[in-house]
Amino acid sequence: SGGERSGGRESAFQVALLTPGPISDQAWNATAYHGLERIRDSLGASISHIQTKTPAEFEENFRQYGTKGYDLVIGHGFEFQDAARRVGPQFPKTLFVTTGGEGTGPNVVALSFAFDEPSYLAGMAAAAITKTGVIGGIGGTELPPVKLGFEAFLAGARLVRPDIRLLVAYLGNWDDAGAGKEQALAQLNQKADVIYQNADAAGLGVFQAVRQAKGVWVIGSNADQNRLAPEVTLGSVLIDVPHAFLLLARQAQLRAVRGPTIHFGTASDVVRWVPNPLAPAPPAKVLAQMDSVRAVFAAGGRPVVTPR
Amino acid sequence: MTQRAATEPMGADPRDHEALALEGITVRFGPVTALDGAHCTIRRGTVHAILGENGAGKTTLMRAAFGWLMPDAGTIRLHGAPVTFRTSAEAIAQGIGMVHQHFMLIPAMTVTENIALGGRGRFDAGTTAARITAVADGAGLPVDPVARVRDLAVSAQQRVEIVKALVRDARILILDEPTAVLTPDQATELLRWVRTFADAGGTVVLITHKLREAFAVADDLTVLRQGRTVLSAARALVTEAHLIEALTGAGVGPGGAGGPVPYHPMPTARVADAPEVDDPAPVLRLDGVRYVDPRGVTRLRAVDLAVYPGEILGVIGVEGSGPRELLRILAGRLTPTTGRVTRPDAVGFVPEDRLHDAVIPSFSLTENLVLADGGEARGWMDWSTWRTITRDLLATADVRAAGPDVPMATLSGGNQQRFVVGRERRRAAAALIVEHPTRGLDLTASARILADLRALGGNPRPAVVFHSADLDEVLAVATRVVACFEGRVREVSPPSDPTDRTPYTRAMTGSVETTAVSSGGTR
Amino acid sequence: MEALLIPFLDATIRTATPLAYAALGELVTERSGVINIGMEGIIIAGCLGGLVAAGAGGAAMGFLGGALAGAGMAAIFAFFVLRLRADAIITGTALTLLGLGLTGTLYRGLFGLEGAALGTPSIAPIALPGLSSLPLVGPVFFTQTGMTYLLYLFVPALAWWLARTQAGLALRAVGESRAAALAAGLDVQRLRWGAILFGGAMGGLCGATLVLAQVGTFTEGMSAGRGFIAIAIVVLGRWRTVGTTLAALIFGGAFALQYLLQAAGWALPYHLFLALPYLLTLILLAALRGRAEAPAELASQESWSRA
Amino acid sequence: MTEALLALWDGAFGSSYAIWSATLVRSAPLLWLGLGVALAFRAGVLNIGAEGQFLMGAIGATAVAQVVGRSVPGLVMIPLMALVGGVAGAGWAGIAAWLRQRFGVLEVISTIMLNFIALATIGWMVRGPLQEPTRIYPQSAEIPWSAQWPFLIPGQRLHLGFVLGLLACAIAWVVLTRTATGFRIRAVGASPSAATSAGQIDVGRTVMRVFLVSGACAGLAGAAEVGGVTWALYEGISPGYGYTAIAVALLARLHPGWIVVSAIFFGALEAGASAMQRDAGVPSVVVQVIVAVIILGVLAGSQRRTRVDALRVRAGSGR
Ligand SMILES: Nc1ncnc2c1ncn2[C@@H]1O[C@H](COP(=O)(O)OP(=O)(O)OP(=O)(O)O)[C@@H](O)[C@H]1O
Ligand SMILES: Nc1ncnc2c1ncn2[C@@H]1O[C@H](COP(=O)(O)OP(=O)(O)OP(=O)(O)O)[C@@H](O)[C@H]1O
Ligand SMILES: [Mg+2]
Ligand SMILES: [Mg+2]
Repeated sequence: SGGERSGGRESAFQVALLTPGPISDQAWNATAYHGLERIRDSLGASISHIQTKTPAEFEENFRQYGTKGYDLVIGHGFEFQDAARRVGPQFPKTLFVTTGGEGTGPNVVALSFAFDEPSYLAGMAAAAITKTGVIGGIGGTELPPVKLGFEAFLAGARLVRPDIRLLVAYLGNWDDAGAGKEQALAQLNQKADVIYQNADAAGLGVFQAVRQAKGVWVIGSNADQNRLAPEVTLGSVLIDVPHAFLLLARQAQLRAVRGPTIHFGTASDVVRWVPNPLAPAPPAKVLAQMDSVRAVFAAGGRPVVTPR
Repeated sequence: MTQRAATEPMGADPRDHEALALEGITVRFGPVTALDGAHCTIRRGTVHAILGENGAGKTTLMRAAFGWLMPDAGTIRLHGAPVTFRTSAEAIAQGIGMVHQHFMLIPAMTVTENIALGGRGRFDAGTTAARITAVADGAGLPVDPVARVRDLAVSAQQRVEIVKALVRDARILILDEPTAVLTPDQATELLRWVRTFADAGGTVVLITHKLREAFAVADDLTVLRQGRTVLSAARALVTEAHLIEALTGAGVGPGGAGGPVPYHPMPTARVADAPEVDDPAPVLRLDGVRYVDPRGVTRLRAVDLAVYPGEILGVIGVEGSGPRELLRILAGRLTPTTGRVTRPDAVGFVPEDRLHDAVIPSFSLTENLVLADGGEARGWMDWSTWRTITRDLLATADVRAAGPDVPMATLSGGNQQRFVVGRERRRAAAALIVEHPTRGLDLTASARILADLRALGGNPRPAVVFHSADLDEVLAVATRVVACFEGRVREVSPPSDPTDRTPYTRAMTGSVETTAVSSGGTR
Repeated sequence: MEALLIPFLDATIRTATPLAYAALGELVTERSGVINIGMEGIIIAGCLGGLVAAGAGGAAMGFLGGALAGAGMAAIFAFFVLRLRADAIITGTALTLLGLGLTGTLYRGLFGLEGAALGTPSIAPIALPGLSSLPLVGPVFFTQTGMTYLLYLFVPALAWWLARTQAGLALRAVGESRAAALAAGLDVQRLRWGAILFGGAMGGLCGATLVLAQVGTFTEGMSAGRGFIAIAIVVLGRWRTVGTTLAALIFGGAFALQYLLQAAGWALPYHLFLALPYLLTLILLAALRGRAEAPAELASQESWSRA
Repeated sequence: MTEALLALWDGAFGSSYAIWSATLVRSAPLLWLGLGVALAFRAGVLNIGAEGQFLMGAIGATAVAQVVGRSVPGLVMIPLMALVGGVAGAGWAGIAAWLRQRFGVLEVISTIMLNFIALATIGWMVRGPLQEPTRIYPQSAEIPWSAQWPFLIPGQRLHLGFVLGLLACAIAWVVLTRTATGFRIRAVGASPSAATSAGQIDVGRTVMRVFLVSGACAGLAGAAEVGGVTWALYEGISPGYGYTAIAVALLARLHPGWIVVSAIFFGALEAGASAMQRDAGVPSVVVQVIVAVIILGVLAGSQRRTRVDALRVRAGSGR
């Protein structure tokens, strides 16, 4: 079973992770936990993980970790930012990091993932393969990165195919795989033939719906989900959280983290569009277009997104 | 014990005749010993009456015979052979049926479903209903198999209970206080049926508080007191005096061994002794009152009635003919559909279902006293004052209880009833409405309650209106009697012969000319 | 029109199927006079039981495993409520917690953090020959999975059993009056044990259906409130077999409508759609009027009105 | 296992921080909610909707703090938040009360439905009317300083809401045992028929009022959580406090005094559950199992009362 503390003596580098959901979701929470494990394995850190539900718990646990002298405490999601902002100043020796949100001080830092960049590329790939001109997006709840991802997805798709239509739906939770599947079926029935899912565990239902239909595709998110259903997955909008966490932890060990926000964009290779090699590649023209867009992102350009 | 000599009923070898024999039965409920080696032998083809005060253990003894509970000690023989019933299903299978004091029917279900309960395999409502009708008609106990129990009158429910036992081929029938809820006519009819059943070879155990019934129908009698058998004998060998002594553990009347309240033989027709009244203004008055119940049935039609201070108005009438609604309108518990009611602000009311409607069993006596002021009370409760008032009430109403703080549930039925009557009297000095004052109470307790009602005093004396299914009781207490029939209320003129009841029974069945009760009142 | 209607009705039946299993199980439990609010924990146990057993012995085995897992959870409930006479509501609350925790623990233990693949053995819809080609009803009612068809048989069977067998009558009687049932010689404890275990098995089947006939995988907490909805369905269905089935369909329909409206791209806050099934239920309850007749023993549960 | 249980104890009572900032902070909403549930159950109202009423109270309190918070001092602001939170909770309960009175809808089911609707409502609020000004995050802006409820002990997170909760339990106890109103509530709950017939109490009106008060308690819990703990409205503000509250009330046998004990017990359990994950490395799912087993254990232990009737009157084979 998962998360025993390990990696040596009390003086060791201590890292804690707070996730908002179960680490078995094969997406957002799972990838963070892998990041934590990688910090342990690569740096010999002593680790602790806790699954938390409410803002009150966020704050309480930040304090607890601060009191215990943890070096690095990561809240995985923008929702931890208020707690970090409040607790940070009281524990200057502890580095509080939230993935998403905004950093506010020397030891209250936000990691910002340019989730929109690979989402934009995913939209281009989707537009290249869609026959109906309708694509879908299914989210758990409407959170900023999820919403931003869908907006970029649409913008990217429009670049390739201006008349494309995006259907967006939210499930209201991140666990109900049954709802995920039904929502996907409803979108498929509305002629969507590529669905971009960002619903963590519930998103597995979206994969199932797509597997059972013919000639339709799914796009994974957060983790590399290509291997979940290789025959129907177009690719994954990946955040290489383990990689980002390791980079962060190395800097933290050196006390070299520079806030308030650390940006991970295409250039860092932490966020990337991972096409599924088993899926048909887009036409050469689109591929070339995608390459040039990626180059723009790598050079610091940002996708142009008009909020829906 | 005193009557041990007369214990064994007649017969050479009793075992030849015995249907059910209970010996040395002991049942304990935690610290309470409900039965302490009780015994009785019920002969085949007889009616066997079981008597005893409230809490004497009658019901418990018969529940042991029915397999509802297993005695801590003692043996049960059925037709001479020892048996052990672990569930009532086993007793039922052996031909024992029991009609419980509180009916064990499911109100939401139909008669057929209730009767079929406990069988095996398929349940075919049609076939079962046919069988029920056959058994019921054969036994002369008509029931409607498709009716829902909650829509049935109490007497009909009782028939259902009996038919339920008969359908399962019960040859030994235990009836726990079956007449308590019946009108005199219904009771007579039931007892007649019981006799026929026994004459045809059936066996009946009849638990009752009414000596007259026991003497009228039983072949043998058993009396329990505090969990022991104090008398078990053939009726022929027992006198009323014997019986009363066995019941109360005291002699009859003031010369007895000091029983709390002497037994008052009934009836003592007092209808003629109307009170002396100076104040002619009625306390309660109905003018042209009509009442249609929520189902649309007209329960009362054009009733005019006046009740004066100091009088005790007895209301007779079979269930459904209007007495219940009449009393509840007088008590302000029902609002008439049309007509005018004149009554004082506060009217005392003792409903028939005490434990459900008058008291809260889990609350203390003090709280139950305060309950009567519940609707109006405001602000802080001064419990110590209320406790004092309760203590006073316990004294004046002669309620035997450990103190004002004990839960109502720990009081005996008679004491609960005296408490309620006392409480309602305290609340409303001018008028008191009482439904079935002695229902479920034993001989002594009934006598005390009736004595209390008769003795109600005060200045001005209150007007009392009460309804009872027991005509004897009404005649013993009332100063004036009105009869309800089909929603009309008539005064019954007392007959010249005080022991003649025909005018009353006729009035209840609508078969005689009675004088209309005008609001002026024939007094 | 038909292009919208058929998929909508199809989704309605599909969504209602697992709900109906859980609700009918809860119905039988409640008709015996006990309320089991731990249905949520039972369903999730059924989900995992179904997954594990199907992995070992195929889909059919999976349903058996789900039912057994549900019945096992229900046995814990029955032991506490019937044997120890513990409060049914607190026990139910604890059961939900236990189910969610236990399944998560076992799942991670058995499958690791990578989880079960999507390739769980599962059953596909079967078009019933002949019937499925009927217009409208064919594609809606007769191209479902075996679990839905089983329900078509089960609902009348349960209704018949409750109304036309002595055992069904006994069960209803126990729920109406424990005392009357005792007087009729019924074994109240055994009947309630039976009803609770049966309810558990049905809840387990709900979970197994979710996993094996619908989603094809397991996720922690995938019961997602269906246990509570099942309890609401029983009330909406007025404690009757057919009523409960219809109520399950109403909920299924409300959820399907919610999916449809979002997919159709209505520009309203999506929370409105999420609230829709519950709003609809409230309105229906008010429109149907009259207090539903709960089994009388439910109301006399010590915990509900103890003073 | 021992390590896990030690962590549970330490996390709940092991340090002053554990007691004042973890256990009691979680007990504060449970006090209010448990009391609300207990009052309702006492009057025979099966209010399962504390969760929804809590959320509505939190919404109401946040709204009023955002609207007038900047122009009003704390002395006015805090009572105002409590008031608005209470009214919002009562209003949400009032819907169920109205449905019961007017249409005979069982409150058991309507309150469950209203919980789900409240959840959707708060989700919409934090993305709509009450969203923070940048309109990025699904949460409200932090409430102004004057609306933040004072901490009771320097350096600890225990806030005013807890003491008010204790006070409320004490008041409820006094009302129930010493006043006519309390007596009426108990009478109505213990026996509606006797209350009507003997007491001539207007049962419908009493039930209605208690339902509203129960909702107000839950709403106040929501206001206290926003004012004392989170200082902003979040979608996930409640981990299901309203459902835990039912267990709190029942374990306390609906007695206001025991609710204090029972609320602290459940607060400690949740605080300890966090600690088991954090300090003993026990996965959250295992923690859930342990908590469930503890509740069942307490339940089994507390049921050993004399059961004369149960033991004697045979329930068929049951012995
Ligand atoms: N289930 C029970 N638990 C505890 N005590 C009981 C129980 N049933 C009866 N008792 C007690 O046993 C004694 C005998 O009761 P029982 O009901 O047999 O009396 P009874 O003669 O039938 O009285 P009544 O004339 O009032 O019907 C009483 O003291 C009663 O309180
Ligand atoms: N369920 C009970 N729990 C506790 N005590 C009981 C219970 N039932 C009866 N008692 C007590 O047992 C005693 C015997 O009851 P019983 O019914 O014989 O009273 P009683 O003295 O004959 O009064 P009454 O004349 O009113 O019938 C009473 O004092 C009563 O308080
Ligand atoms: Mg007596
Ligand atoms: Mg009796």
